[in-house]
Amino acid sequence: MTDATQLDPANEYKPPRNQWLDVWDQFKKHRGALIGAIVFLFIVLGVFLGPLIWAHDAQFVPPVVDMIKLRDTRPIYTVLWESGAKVSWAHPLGTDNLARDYLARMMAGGQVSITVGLAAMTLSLLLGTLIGVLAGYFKRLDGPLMRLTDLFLALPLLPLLLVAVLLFRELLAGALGPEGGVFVLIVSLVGITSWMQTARIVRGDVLALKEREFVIAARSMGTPSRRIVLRHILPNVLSPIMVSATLGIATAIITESALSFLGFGFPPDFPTWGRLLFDAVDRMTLYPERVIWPGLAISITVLSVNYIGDGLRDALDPRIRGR
Amino acid sequence: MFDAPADRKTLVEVRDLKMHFPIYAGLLRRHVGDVKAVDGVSFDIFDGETLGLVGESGCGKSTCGRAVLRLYDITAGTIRIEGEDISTMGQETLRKKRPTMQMVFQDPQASLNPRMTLAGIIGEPLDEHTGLKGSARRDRIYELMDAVGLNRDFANRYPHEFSGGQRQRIGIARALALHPKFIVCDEPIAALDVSIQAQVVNLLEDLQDKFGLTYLFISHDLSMVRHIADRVAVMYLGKVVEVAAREGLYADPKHPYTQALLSAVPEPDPVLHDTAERVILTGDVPSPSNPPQGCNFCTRCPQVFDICRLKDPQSREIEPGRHVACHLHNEPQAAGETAA
Amino acid sequence: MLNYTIRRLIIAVPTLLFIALTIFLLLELAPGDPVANQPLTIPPEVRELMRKALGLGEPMHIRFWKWLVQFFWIEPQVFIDWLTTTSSLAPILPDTDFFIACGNNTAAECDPRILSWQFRSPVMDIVLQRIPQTLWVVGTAYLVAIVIAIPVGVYSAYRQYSWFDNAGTFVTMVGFSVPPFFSGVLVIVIFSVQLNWFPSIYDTMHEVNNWDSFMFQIKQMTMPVMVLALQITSQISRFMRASMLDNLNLDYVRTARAKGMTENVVILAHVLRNSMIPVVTVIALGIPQIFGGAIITEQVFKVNGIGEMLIRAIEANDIPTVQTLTFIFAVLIVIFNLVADILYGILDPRIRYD
Amino acid sequence: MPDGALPVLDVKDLKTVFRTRQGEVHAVNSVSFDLKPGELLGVVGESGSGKSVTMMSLIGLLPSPPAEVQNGQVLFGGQDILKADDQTLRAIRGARIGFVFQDPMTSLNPVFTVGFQLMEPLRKHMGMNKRNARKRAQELLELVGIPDAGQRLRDYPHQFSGGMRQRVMIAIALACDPQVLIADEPTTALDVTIQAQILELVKDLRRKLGMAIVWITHDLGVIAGIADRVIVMYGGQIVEHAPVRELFANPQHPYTRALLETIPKVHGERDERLRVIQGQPPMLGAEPAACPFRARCTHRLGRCDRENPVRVPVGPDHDAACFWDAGTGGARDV
Amino acid sequence: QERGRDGEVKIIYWQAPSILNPFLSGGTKDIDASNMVIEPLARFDQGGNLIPWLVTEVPTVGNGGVSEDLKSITWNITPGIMWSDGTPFTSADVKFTYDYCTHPEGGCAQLTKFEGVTSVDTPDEHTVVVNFEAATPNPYGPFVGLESPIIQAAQFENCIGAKAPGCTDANFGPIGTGAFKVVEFRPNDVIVYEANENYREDGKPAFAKVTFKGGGDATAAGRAVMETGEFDYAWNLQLAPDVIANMELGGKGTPIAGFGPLVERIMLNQTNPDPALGADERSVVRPHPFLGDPAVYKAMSMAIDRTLLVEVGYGKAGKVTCNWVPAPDIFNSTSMDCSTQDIAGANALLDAAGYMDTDGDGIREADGKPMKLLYQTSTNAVRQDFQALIKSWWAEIGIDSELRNISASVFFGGDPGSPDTFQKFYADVEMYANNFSGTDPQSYLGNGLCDKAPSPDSQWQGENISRFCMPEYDALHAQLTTTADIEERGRIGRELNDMLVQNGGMIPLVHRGRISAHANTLGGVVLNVWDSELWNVADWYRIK
Ligand SMILES: Nc1ncnc2c1ncn2[C@@H]1O[C@H](COP(=O)(O)OP(=O)(O)OP(=O)(O)O)[C@@H](O)[C@H]1O
Ligand SMILES: Nc1ncnc2c1ncn2[C@@H]1O[C@H](COP(=O)(O)OP(=O)(O)OP(=O)(O)O)[C@@H](O)[C@H]1O
Ligand SMILES: [Mg+2]
Ligand SMILES: [Mg+2]
Repeated sequence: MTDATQLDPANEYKPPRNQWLDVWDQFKKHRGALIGAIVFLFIVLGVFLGPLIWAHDAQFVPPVVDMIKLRDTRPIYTVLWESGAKVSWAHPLGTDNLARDYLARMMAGGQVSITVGLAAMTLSLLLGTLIGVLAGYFKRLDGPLMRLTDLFLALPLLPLLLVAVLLFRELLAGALGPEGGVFVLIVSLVGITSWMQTARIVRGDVLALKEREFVIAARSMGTPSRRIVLRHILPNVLSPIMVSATLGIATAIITESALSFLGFGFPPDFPTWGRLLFDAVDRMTLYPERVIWPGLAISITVLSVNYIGDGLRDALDPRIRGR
Repeated sequence: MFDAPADRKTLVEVRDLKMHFPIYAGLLRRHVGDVKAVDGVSFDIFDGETLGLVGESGCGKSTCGRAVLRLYDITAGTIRIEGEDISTMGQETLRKKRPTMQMVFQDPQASLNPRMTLAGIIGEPLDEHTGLKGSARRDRIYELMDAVGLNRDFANRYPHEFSGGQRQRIGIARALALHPKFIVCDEPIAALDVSIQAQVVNLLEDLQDKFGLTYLFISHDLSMVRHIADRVAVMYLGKVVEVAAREGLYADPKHPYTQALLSAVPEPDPVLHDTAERVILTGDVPSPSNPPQGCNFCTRCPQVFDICRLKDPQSREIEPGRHVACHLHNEPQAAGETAA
Repeated sequence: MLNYTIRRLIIAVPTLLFIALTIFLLLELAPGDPVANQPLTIPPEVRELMRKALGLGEPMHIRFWKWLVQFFWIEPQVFIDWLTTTSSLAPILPDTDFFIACGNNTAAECDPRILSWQFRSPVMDIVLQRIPQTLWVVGTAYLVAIVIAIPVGVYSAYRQYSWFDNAGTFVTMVGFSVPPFFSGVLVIVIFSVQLNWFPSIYDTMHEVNNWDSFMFQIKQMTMPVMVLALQITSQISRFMRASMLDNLNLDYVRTARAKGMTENVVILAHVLRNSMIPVVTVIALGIPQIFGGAIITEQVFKVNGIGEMLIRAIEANDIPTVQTLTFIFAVLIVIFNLVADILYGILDPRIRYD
Repeated sequence: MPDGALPVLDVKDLKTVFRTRQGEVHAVNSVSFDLKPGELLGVVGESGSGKSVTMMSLIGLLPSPPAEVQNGQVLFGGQDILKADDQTLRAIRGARIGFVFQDPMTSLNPVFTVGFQLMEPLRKHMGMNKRNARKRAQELLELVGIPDAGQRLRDYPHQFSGGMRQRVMIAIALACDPQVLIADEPTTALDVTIQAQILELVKDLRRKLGMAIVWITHDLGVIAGIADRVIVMYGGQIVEHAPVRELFANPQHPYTRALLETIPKVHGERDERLRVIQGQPPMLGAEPAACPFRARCTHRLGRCDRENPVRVPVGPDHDAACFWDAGTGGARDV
Repeated sequence: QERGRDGEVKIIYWQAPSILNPFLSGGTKDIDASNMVIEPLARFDQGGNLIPWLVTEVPTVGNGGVSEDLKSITWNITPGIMWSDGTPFTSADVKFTYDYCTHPEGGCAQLTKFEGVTSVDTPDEHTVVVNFEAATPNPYGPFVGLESPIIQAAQFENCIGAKAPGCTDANFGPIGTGAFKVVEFRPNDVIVYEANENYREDGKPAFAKVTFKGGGDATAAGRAVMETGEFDYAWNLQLAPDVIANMELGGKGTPIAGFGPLVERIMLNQTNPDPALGADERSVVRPHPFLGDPAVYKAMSMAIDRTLLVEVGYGKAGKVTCNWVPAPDIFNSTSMDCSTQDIAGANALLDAAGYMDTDGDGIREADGKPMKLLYQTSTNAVRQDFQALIKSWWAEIGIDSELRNISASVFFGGDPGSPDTFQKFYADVEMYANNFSGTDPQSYLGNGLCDKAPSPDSQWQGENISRFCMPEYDALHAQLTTTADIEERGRIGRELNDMLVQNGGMIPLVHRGRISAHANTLGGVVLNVWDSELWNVADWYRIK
C-alpha cells in the first residue's frame, strides 16, 4: 500500500500521554495561574491542615482570669513599631475581645468560606451544566428550559435570597444544627441563584457542538443520545464550565460575607472570613489587623482563583494549547 | 462510452428527496417558509461504484449526504438502501442499520472528538454495534489502523497530535470499522493541502477495491471528482441538474451550469489556460429559502430564455444513464434551435 | 424588530405573573410576622389584634388577587393622576381623576392602595420618595464606573499581561472581593473621621438649588459613589477586557491596519465598537440594579434609598412592601433584558430580530 | 511583461521568527524576491510554508510580539521600509501598498457599513472630504463590479455574499491607487465560479490600473491563469523561482515537480492513480540546517542532510534551491 | 429669650421611625419620634418620679385626685394649652384618645395602657376622669408616660378603627402640644420638625429646627456624634464598651448612660422540653428532669462571672444584678449577692446533691443521664459572646450545653407555628432581656403567675416564659394588686422578685442600661430611661 511509508522519521511525536498532563503543562506556563494555584493551595492547606499544627479551638474562650489577661492581644509583629504593645507568642495573630485565638479563627473561618465557595460553585455548575446540556441537546426541552432560565434571570435575586433565608433557615437549622443549616442554605441559595449564566453558556456551546462533525459522526454510527452527551458533549464544554467555576467560588465567598453583614448569614459566633471582617469593622482603628487579615484572605483567595480561571481557560482551550 | 447500468445492482436509491428547514418568523413564530436545502433530488448509486456529487457552496450537498443517511428527519421522498426503505424508519431500527452506511467528514479536525484517543475513536462504533471486548477489540482496531496506514503506535494519541492527512485516515478507519457497504464522503479532502489530498484519495480508492465499497463522494473540486467518481451528479440550489457518467460529463457537459462550472476550474497549465474559452457566470447563488421562480439557475444562466423563468425543468434522461434538468434539453429540437 | 419587541413583551406577561406568584407564595410561606419587632412589653393579645388590623386574617388567594388588582389596576390610576395633576408634565396633560382615595371622610366606594405594614401608608408613595437618592448615588456610581472601566478594560486588553494589565487585574479583583461594609467604613474613617472632608451620613433632604448646595451634594455623594464605583468598575472592566481580547485578534483588525489606520483608529473605532456590543448589554442588564439600589452601601452611608427600604421591609416582615419592591425589580429586569437584546440588535447589524 | 524595469519592491534576505512558548519558529528564512512594476508575481506553496508571514512582514502587519523580523531589507520606492517608523509605514500601508486577505467573511468589520470602511483610507490617505470620498467609493465599487453601488455603500458586510465581500476587499485595497497590491489567497475561500469571476476582475483591473501584484495561492491552476512570474515556497524558503510558463514547462526543484504531478486535471488525460508526495510538511522550528524538503524528496542526496541549498540560477530568469539537477538527474555542483 | 434662637439640632436614631402614630406601632423609635410632638398628661422624670406635664398636678389619694376606693382618677388639665395648629387642647381630645386606642378594629399597640378602664369621662373642658373596673392601686397607666400620649380629636376623627391605617397624613404628621411640630416625615428615613409657635412655655424650644435621621447601625450613629460631630444626639449605642470608649476619644461628644428595669437573664425551663414528648406535652408538662433542683440552678448561677459579662458585653451600660426587677430602687431587692463567681462552691453544691460524673466524661449525670442543656437565645453578637462564656463556665461545673441562636424576628416573633419562639421554649434554658414600661412592676411581676404559662391551649401566648409556678407566689401577687401604699408595694415586689429568682425561675445576669451620646455642644440633655429619651427636648440648647 502506498501509504505504508507514511511514518515519517522527521516528525518526532511525543510519547503518548494523558490529556490532563497537557492541560497541566500549558497551565504551568501561565505564570499568573501557577502562582494563583500555589497561593490557593497554600490557603486551602493552611486552612484545613493548619489546625492540625496550630491546635487551638477557634471557639475556645479561656477561663476568666486568663481571658481578661489575654483578650485583645495584638499580633506579634505589632512590636516592630509599638514596643509596648500587648503581644504574645502564644497568639501570633493576637486574640479577639473574648481572648479567642485569631489565627485559629482565621483558619476556621477559611474552612467555612472556602467550603461554601466550593460547594456553592459545584451546585451551580451541576445545575447549570445539566440544564444547559439538556436545553442545548434536546430541541424539545430547549424552549421550556430557556424560559425557565429567563425566569430565574428575571427574579430579583437578592431580595428573594434574603426572604428565602428567613424562610428556611430555622427549618434547616432544626434539622442540621444552626451552622449546618445555614451552610446548606447559603450553598443551595447561591447555587440555585447563580446557575443561569453557566446554563446559557453551556447551552450555546452544546448547540454549536451538536452541529460539530464529530457529534454527527457519533450519530451516524448509531451512538444513542445519552452516550453522545456523556462522551462527546460534556468533555468539550468543560472549559467554559471551569471558567464559570472559578468565578463561582469567588461570588459565593463574597455573597456569604454580604449575607453575614445583613444578618442573614452564619450565626454570629461562628467564624467565617466575611463574619470576622464584619465583626472587626467597629474596631478598625484600634485593631486594624482584625480587618486586614480576613479582608486580605478574601481578596487573595478571589484573586488567586481568578488567575487559576484565566490559566484554566488558556490550558483547556485546544487552540491556545496547540500554539 | 456510457456505462450501461442495467447489469449492476442498485445499492442506494433516492427518489424525490426533500429536506426543508423551516423558518419561523413574525409575532407568533409562525412557519413562514423553508430553507429548501434539498428540494426533490433523485439518483441511484450502484453497488461498488462512486457517485460524485458536486456543486457550489451552500447548494445542499452536505444536507443531501446527511439526509441519505437519515441523520435528518427528511421532509419528503424515499431512500432505499439494499432495497430497504429507511426514509421513515424509527430511530432504533435505524440504529441497527447504521453499520451498513457510514460517513467520512469534511473537516478532519472537527470530525474527531479532541478529547478521545485514536483507539477510543475507532473503537466507538465497535462498542456500539459489536460485542467485541478486550483483545479482540484491540485487534480489530489495529487491523483497521493497518488498513488505513496508521502506525499501531499511535493508538493512544489524541487527534491534535496528528497531521491533517492522518486525521482523515482516522475518520476513514472509523467509518470502516463496521464493514459498511456504503460510505458518504462529505468533502473528505477539502480541508487538506494539495500534497496530502492525493494520499487520501488514493487510500479511498484502495479501500474501495479491497472491500468493495460504494461511495457517495461529495466535493466541490471537480478535478478530484473526475479522478475518483464513476458517475457524477451536479447540484445547484437544492436540485440535481445533471447526472452522468464521468467521461461523458467532463467531455461534454450538457447543462449550462455544468458547463460553467467546468470552465471555471483553473487549468494548471499556463498554455491551456490562455487558450481555453471560458464561461464566467455573473452574480451569486440565490438563497435556498427564496429560490427564483422557474428554473433555479435562470438568474445566472448564460443561455436563459423565457420559459426558464416560468417553469421548473424536469429531469430527463437524454441519453442512457444521463439525466439533465434543463429546458434546453427538454425538446431536443427546441434546444437545438436555441443553442444554434 | 418591532415584531420581536412585541413578541417579547407578550411573553413577558406570563413570566411576570409567574414571578408575582412566586414572590407572593414565598413571602406567604415565610415565618415571622409583622409585629415581631414590637417591644416585648406589648402582650400577645394586643399583638393578635394588631395583626388582624393589618388584614392578615384573610385567606392567601384573596390577598394575592387583591394585591394583583392593586398593583395592576389601582396603582397605575394613581400614577396617571399624579402625572396629570402634580408632576411637571401636568400643564400639558388633561387632568384626570381615576383614583378614589380611601381614608378620611369617604364613601364606601374607594380604591384601596397597597399599604405598607410598617408605615401604614401607600408603598408606592414611599418608593417614589426613595428613588431620587438611589438614582443620585447608585446612578452616578454606575456612570463613573462605566467612564473608568471602559478605558481601563481597553488598555488592559491592548497591553495584555503588561504591568498595567496586571496591576489592573489586581485592583479590580480586590475591588471585586472587598465587601462594601468594609470599604465603606474604611473610607469613612479616612475621609470623614481623620480628614473631615466628607460627611459620613447622607442627607436625603438636601436639595440642590445653587452652586454651594450642588457642591455639598457632590461632597456627600463622593464616598458612597467611590465605594460602589469600585465594585462596578471592577466588573465592567473585566468584561471590557475580555471582550476586547476576543476582538483584537480578528481578521478585520488586520484589515484596518493594512489600510494604514493609526492604532488609535484601529483600537478606538474598529475594535472598541465591536467589543462594546456585549459590554453594552452587560451594562444595560446592570441598570435594574441601580433601581434596586446597593443595599449594603446604602446602609453604610445611610443613603436610605430603595435598597435600604427593601432590607428594612424584610426585617420588619412588611410583606406588602417586599412584594411590591421585588415585583418592581422583576419588571425592571424583564424590561432591561429586552432593552439589552434590542440594543444588541441595534449595535450589531448582523443580528436581525424578526 | 515590462522587462528590465527597476523593481517597485525589492525584498532581500528577509527573515522572520516567532517567539512562542514552545520555542522559536523560523517561519521565513532568507527570502529574497523582487517585484517589477505592473507585473503579477504568483506565490505558491502548501499551507504553513510561510507565504502569508512573508508578505505581512514586509509592511509590519505581524503582531509583535510574538513575531520579529530579524533580518533583511525591503526596498520600496528606494526606501527600506523595514527600518521605517510607524508613521511612514502607515502612510505606505493602504495608500501605496494594498492588501487583500484570504477570508472575506471575517476580514471586514461587521459593525461598520461597507461605505465607511471603503472611505476610511480615502479620507486618511487622500485627504478627501466626505462627499468626495463617497463618490470615489461608489466608483470603486462599480469598478469591482458591484451593481447598484451607491445603494450598497450603506449596507453592512453581512448583507454581502462571500464573493461580493471579496470584491469589497479588493476595492478597499485599490482605493488609493497603490503601486503594489498584495493578495493573500483572495479566492481560496470562494467557489470555483466565484473564483473565476474574481480572477477575471483582477486581470481586468490590472489591465486598467497597471499596478504590480503579488498573488498568494496554493492552487497552481490559479497561478497558471494569471501570473507572470512564480515563486514556490516550502518550509519558509523560496525553493524555486521562474516565469510562469517556464515553471510549468520545466520545473527544476523536486518539490515543484511533485506538486505539478499530484494535481488531477479536469481536462485532458485522466490518470488512473494520483501521484502523491509522501510524508508531511515540515515543522518549522529552529533555523533549518538542512534542506527542508529532504524527508519527502525522491532525489535526496547525502548533502541534503548537511546543508541547506541556496538558490542558484538554472535557466534564464529561473533559479532553484536544490543540489539535484533535474536536467542531468545527478548532483549539481554548487 | 427668643424661641428658636439656637438654630438646628440633629438627632440620629439607628433605627429609623416608620410612623409617628405610637398607637399603630410599639417601636421605641416611633414612640420617641412622636413624643417630640404629642405628649401625655403626666410623665416620669429621670429618677422615675411622676411629674405633671399637661396637668396641674399628679392626682393622688392624698390630694383627692384618686378616689378612695382606687377606682377612679381625675386629671385637671392646665388651662391655656394649645395644639400646634392653634386650637385649644381639651378633655375631649383625651377622651378621644381613649376611644381611638380601644376601638376593637384598630389594632392599637398601646391597648394594655387602658386595661381595666371602664370609661373616660369629661365633666368639663379641663377635667378628665378615668374610671376603672376594679380597685387600681396604680392608676397611672392611661395617659401617662411616653406610650400614652394624647392625639388631637379633630385630626383623627375619621381615622378610628379599621380606617386608622389609611390616614397617612395624620399618622405621618400628628398635630401635638409638644415643643415641635412635624414639617416633613419620610418613613424610615428622616423627620424634620420645627419649633411649635404655640408651645406653652415662652422662649422654648431653643432650637428652631430638628432633623431626626434614622437608619444605619449604632456604630455609625456613635461615630457621627462623637467622632465627626455631624450629629448632636445619638440614641441607644448598643456597642461593645471598648468601641464606645474609642469613639469618645474623638472628642466631639460624650456618652451618657442610664438604667431602667431592663435585665438580661437566663430563663430556666420548669417544664420538660424533651422533643420525644408530643406537641401537646413538650414544654408543657412538669417537671424538668433536673433544672427544678435548687442545687442545680444555684450552682449554675454561682458558676457565672457576671462582672466579666458586664465588662465584655456592656461596660458602662451594664451592672451586675441578681434581681429580676432591679429598678426603681424601691423594688430592687438587696437580699442576694451574686457578684463573685464561685466555681468551687458550685461544684461542691452539685456533689452534695449527688450529681456525680460517673462515667468520667467531664459531664455529671442526673438519673444516669448526662446533664446536657440546650441553651438558646436570639442572634446577636453580645448574646453569642455570653453564650460562649457561660457555656465554658458551666462546663467547668460538669454541665454541658449546646448553643443555639435564632434570628430575633423569629425568636420574638410569637408565631404559634414556629418551634423557635421564646414563648414555646423548646429548650432547657434561654437568654434574652425584658423590662416593663413605667415605674410600676405589678403586671410585670404577674409574669410569674402559674396561669400565665404559655401552652398550646392558649396558642402559646402568655408571659410566664419559664412556666414558674408557686401557689405562694400567686397569693403574694394578689396581695400586691390590692395594696396602694408605695412602701408596702415595694416590700411585696422585692419579696416576689426574690421568690422567683431563688426558686429557679430565672438567673438574672446583667442590669442593662442604655447608652446614648450627645455632642459636647448640646446642653440640657437629661437621659431618662423611664420615659422617652427626648422627653425634655424643649430644654435642649446649644452651648456656645
Ligand atoms: N440545520 C439547518 N437549518 C437551516 N438551514 C440549514 C441547515 N443546514 C443547512 N442549511 C442550509 O441549507 C443550505 C445547504 O447547506 P449545505 O450545508 O447542505 O450546503 P453544501 O452544499 O454542503 O455547502 P458547503 O460546500 O459549504 O458545505 C444552506 O443554505 C444552509 O444554510
Ligand atoms: N503568530 C504566530 N505564532 C507562531 N507561529 C506562527 C504565527 N503565525 C504563523 N506562524 C507560523 O509561521 C508559519 C508560516 O505561516 P503562514 O501563515 O505564512 O503560512 P501560509 O503559507 O500563509 O499558509 P496558508 O496557506 O495556510 O495560509 C507556519 O508554520 C505557522 O505555524
Ligand atoms: Mg457541505
Ligand atoms: Mg496564509
